[in-house]
Amino acid sequence: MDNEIGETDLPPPMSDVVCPFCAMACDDLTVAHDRGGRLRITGNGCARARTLFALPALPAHCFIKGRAVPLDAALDAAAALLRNAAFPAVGGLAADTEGVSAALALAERLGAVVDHAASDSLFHGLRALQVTGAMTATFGEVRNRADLFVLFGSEFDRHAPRLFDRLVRPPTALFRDAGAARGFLIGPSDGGPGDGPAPDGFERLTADLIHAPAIAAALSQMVAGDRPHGDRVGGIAMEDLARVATALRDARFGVIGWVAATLDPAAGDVAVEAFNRLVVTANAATRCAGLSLGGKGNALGANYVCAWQYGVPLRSRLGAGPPEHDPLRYRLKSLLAEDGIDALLWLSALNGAEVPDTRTPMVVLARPGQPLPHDPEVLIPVAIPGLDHAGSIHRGDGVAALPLRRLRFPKSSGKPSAASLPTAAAVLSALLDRLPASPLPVLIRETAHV
Amino acid sequence: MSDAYTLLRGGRVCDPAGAADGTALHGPPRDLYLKDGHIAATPPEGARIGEVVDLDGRIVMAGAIDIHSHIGGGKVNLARLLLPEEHREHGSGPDGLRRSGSGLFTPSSFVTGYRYAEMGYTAAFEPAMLPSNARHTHLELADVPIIDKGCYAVLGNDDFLLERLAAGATQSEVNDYVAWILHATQAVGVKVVNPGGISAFKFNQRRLDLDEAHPHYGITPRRILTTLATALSDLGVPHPLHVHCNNLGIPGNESVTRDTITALDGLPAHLTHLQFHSYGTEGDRRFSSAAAEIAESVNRSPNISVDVGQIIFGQTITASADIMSQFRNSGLASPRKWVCTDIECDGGCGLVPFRYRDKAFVNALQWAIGLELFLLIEDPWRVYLTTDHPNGGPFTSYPHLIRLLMDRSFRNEQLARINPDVAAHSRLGSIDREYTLEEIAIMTRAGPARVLGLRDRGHLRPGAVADVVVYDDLPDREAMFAAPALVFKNGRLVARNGQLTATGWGDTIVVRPEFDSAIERRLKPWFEDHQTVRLGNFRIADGEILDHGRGGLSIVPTLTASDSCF
Amino acid sequence: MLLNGIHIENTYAEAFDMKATRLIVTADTPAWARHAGMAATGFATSVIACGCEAGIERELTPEETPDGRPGVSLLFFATGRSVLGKQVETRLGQCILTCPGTACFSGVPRGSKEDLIPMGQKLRYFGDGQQMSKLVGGRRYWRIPVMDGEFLCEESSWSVPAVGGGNLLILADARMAALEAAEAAADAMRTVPNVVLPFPGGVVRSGSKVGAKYKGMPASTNDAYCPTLRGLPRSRLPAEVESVLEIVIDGLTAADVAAATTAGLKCLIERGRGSGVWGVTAGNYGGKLGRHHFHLHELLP
Amino acid sequence: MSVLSFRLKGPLPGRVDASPLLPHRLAALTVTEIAALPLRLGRGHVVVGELFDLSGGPGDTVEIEGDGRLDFVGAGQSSGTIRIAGAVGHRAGTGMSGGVLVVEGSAGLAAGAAMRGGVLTIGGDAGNELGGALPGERTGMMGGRILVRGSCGDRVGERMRRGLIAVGGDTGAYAALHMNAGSLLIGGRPGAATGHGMRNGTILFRGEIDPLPGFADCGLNQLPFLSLLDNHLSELDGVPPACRGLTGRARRWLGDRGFGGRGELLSCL
Repeated sequence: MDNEIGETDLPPPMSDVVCPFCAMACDDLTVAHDRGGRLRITGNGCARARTLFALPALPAHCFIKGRAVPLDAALDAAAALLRNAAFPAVGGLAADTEGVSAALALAERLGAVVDHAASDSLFHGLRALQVTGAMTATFGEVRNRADLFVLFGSEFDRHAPRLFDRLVRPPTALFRDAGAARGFLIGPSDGGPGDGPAPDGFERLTADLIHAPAIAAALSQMVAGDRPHGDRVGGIAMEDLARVATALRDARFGVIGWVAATLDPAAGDVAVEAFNRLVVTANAATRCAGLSLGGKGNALGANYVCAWQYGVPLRSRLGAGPPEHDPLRYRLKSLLAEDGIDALLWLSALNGAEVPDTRTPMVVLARPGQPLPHDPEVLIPVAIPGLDHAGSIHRGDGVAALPLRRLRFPKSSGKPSAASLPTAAAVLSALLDRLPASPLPVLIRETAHV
Repeated sequence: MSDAYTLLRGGRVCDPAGAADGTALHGPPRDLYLKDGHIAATPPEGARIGEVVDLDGRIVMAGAIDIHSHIGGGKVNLARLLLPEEHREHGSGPDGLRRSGSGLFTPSSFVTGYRYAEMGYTAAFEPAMLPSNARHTHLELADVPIIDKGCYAVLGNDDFLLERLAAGATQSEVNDYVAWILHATQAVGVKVVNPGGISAFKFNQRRLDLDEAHPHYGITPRRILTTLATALSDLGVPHPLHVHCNNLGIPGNESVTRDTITALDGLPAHLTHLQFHSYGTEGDRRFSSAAAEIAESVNRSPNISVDVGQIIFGQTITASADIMSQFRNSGLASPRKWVCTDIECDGGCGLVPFRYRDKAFVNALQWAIGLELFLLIEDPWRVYLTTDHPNGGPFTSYPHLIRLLMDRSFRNEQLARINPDVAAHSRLGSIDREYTLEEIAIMTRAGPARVLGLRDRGHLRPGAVADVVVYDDLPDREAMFAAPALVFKNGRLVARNGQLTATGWGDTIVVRPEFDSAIERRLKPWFEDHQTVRLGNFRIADGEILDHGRGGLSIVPTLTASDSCF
Repeated sequence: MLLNGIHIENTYAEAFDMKATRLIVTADTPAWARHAGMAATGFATSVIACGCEAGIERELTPEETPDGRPGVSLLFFATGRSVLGKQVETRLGQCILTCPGTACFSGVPRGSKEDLIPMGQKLRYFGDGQQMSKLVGGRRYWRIPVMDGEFLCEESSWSVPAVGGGNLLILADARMAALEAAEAAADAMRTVPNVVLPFPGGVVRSGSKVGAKYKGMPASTNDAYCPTLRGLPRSRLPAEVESVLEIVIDGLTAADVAAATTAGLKCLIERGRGSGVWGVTAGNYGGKLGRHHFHLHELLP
Repeated sequence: MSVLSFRLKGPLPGRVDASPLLPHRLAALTVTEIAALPLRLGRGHVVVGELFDLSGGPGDTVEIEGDGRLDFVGAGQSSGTIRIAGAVGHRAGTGMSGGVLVVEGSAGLAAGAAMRGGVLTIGGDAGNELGGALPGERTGMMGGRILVRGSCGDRVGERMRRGLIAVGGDTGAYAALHMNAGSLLIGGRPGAATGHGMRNGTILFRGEIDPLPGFADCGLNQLPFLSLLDNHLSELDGVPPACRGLTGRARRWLGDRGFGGRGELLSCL
């Protein structure tokens, strides 16, 4: 326990604080201000949360090409840059619901492509959903019900911190003995921190996750009572896999989980589709559910906002005619790599949206302390949702949206600090106001093919 | 605020809830005054009249109210993501007034608001908000422009309630919990979906009848149903329990539907998408219409109101919390993809895309059953126009549906086009009834408003919110209702001839019954020990809705003992 | 008319509209293709009781078949599309599917849905779910696992209009003379494409007339041409004729039947009176039953 | 027969949507009208005449000078011939239902996706998702023919339902991913995880392969069907020679049984 906490002249600790820094969205944090005005997690955080909550609320300025300027000047410059773009994009999108919403409205005004910094992982699940659907369960259901976990991935502590504390082995569970869950970890054993010995009741099956689709398919085959050909798949002996299949059949409520970010970047969707198939196969006789783990920068929430406002997911062009979704042509990383973008607005109010190292002219809206590969054309610091302003984010299981509170306030001295920065939504709205309102003429394509 | 009145001059006002005799349509045209977003009494001499709109005998009604339409929330959004093909085919760009959007049966939020408004609808109610998904639902609905909206919280499969019932909780404890949920989730009513069945499915049970014991808790759906209905009645929540009966879509389910009505034993309740619950097992195909029996049962039960959930031929998606049914139906998915999610010890979400085919006997008979229910239930105050959007079809098909109800020859033409066996197995062709304009006004406005407890909506008496729709009296009722001449929301013109002219934000309608806050002492540890969201974060603050600047909160007054239910 | 000493009666063969289809059966060797073809077209002499009339049209070289193997081409004739389909289905299933190494294809151009004759479409169920279909060049084929490999069978064939019941009656001095003449004529007629002679060896002795004195008999012996009855008033035979044999011709078109008739007449005339043939005539029913009339005098070589 | 030629005035300023340049559509217009046709470019559009010099007259053949940033060439084509000198960008021939589309150079992503008919010939290499499905669709190619002289990227023939794809060179990973039916011929080496998730259909290639666990080894077989197919291929133009000469003998693998499938990998002799 930090000695500085708890002294009488400090504000009382805040409980049930929601952490906005990953898709676990833990909402049981206790946070206090230390003597320096920094936030300190005093209960229930993970290592990442402790670091990010404790970052100082640095004073932050707007910059044009490295030169400090007032906000208005930065907004004018940003608007000029974006207004003249023929191939604009709005990316990053690591923000709360309101921030994302404002970014999408701006993109619509610009006719821009929209994509999230972490959407490669997001699209593993999304593309699989689009073609086969899914059978899943949320954190609360898993916590109380799951008696077997088959988890694909590595570095669970990094991608899904507190997974074991909160979901796998919670102190209490409604429909099984607390802590009784068992399972298998399928993935590389030489990954990194957190890939040490398997937790109690868990067995590690060392595998190359590039073969996750084949492993899951072989499991489906076994659960359905058939025998796959060969002795091994993806590095796992078939007889070991057969034990997983038996466990899935015997479980009352099995969970197939995966860390999307650790799947084959080129075929993560293929893996998720295979996981879905495995889940559906198991449900013929017992209960089983899929669970996607990981995600950052409110990627899932950003995608949800785009879906409800425009009917399409990210990797779409908005505003230039009807919303046009194309996961291939509108993958922002690819577009940047081929110089297909001439003006980029990058939104990084939360963690998880590293600013791309690109020559493309860029307006960056970033939380203070966001590392920059080089000075962008325009840099506007924005407040951090959940620390400096209220809002909401979506949890990785897709159902719960959680409220973010404001924890930091400007000092009475009036000295500028992160706590007095504008929200991303406010900056984006100010930008929107600087752009002409008349939409581009709509060109309807004769053949709607994609 | 302005001190000027808007005068709508010389319309034939069809206001069944407002006029003393309910038949003003047949009287001489009269004037309507709007002021400050409300209907005003005839102003005193010399009052300033701003705008004057000559209605030339056009028909005037209150804004229409959709009592049951899945327009937002987690499952609707997932449905959008599941069907990129729908959104590829139906998209619209921004035009300076409208935001862009896409979708036909799962339209995006802005498009939803625009289309409702253009059809003369000024309020719609999202009927399946899982409490755990409430914040998401309100975030989404905050992006539905123009119309007012409200949500029914789904209860009856939540483990807290089931556990408390199994432990012998008193009715008053349940009442407090229900009231707390209404407050915490900013809801206007409570819906029960396949009582107990969704939870049973999580225990690997694939069917649960009304009097069958839940595999874990041992309580019956009947108990859950009556306890919740009693709670809402005790709490004075105007909208009675919104019931999605057991065994949706299963041939022979009419008996459980009638048993449900009997089980309610006079307690007020609203049975939703009744069409899906009115199936018999007669005939070679073991699938028949039980609309007559169900309608008879409804006619005899003044405590019961219903909406129909008419099906409309074509592609749509079925979205329901009833994962037990949806998992069973997943083999019918067309295109062949579906979603089934177990949610937060709270409920579920099942999505199964579906194409209703007019040549398929079962689908065609479903169509006929829906229409039979509309036509055989006698009291238009107790039967409301819905397609259970999008489950039976998109809400944009309401004008077509209205024409089917108002125009017998049109109806019989359609009947002649569908699977020919249906005409033989259905009494639809022999039903002469044609809905009158007054009856349409009742079932789309006055009735829903009354059963929701919306005292200032659904009628045109002074003091009502100035949601006013003006129609040309066209012989083609579909054309008439598809593109009203004028639509006013809160006294502001928002659409003309079916085209949007202005946009804005409607209210979120909620109910706030009194309760003993001691219930939170029981709930707090439940949330901490068994949920993954803390109580304080679960509860939605007013500010979360109001701070967006997108419409206000409108609180429906609870009923006191002297208020009658109907 | 007397040609090369042979009486050619001034009469006509009366033939009927039928429906026909052609199947190509291939196998690993010509012999096995023939086995399949013989069996599939066996017991198919007359629609009166066989359901269809069929025969091997000719043998095919590997270059002529879809899968590059030796084969036979078979023609099937029936009174209508549906009975034809039924016959093809059972014969395909019992005689071709069963025969080692065979594959079966349609031998007619793709037709309309109303003319469809199911082949693999019905037979595939023999595969019990292990069958597989392939679409090649716009046509669908079924591959059905069988014990020697795979039975490849086109999904369907199509019926085409056809003409059945063309005929020649050979009137000869003696039984052997009639038989030898009929063999020679049949061989000549088989070289004509698009026709088959459905009776055993192409020759039939039990020519028939319509009706009988017994109830329930639709046809009975053609007593006018039975030599043992030639003293009776109804007989059409001159005293010197001791044996009559008939060749029945089914063809895809009237022109095909006519060409076969001509080929038969040519053979018989060339062989001359010295071959023991007295004359040639044809069977008809007074022109009331079939719309195709093959006048012998018009079809002379 | 008149030919209308589009010659590039210079490098394209960005990705251009060339889908309006379909023969049947242009045949109804004058050259002046064609020069004024808008093409989507980024958030706006550009007229044809700004990008191309036009020569010849509208008819059933269109010739276009290619560019790797020219997307949607021949998308929705239903008739006539489009010939591209050079490369094309993404989604060439998407949703094509008839006619002939000849790309002399290479093609970008998702060429021939959701094709229903017609012939797409690619002289060079093709990118990922050749002959695949539209985003989110359960069914990919529904008919027609795709012939590629060079190699192709990952996921060729994803969710294919009908038709023929012949690739002269190698295929990338996940060839015929979740294939429903149809035929994929690989003249070179099949990539990793070929046939994953396949429900039905045929993948033909030469040489040995180590298939996924979901494929059951059904050994060597003599298949008359292969001769039939080879005969058919001999009648077509543009089939890569490496895809020809099937002897009828092949090792057969059935799967992907991990997905309840019963498609086949045929390792041909």
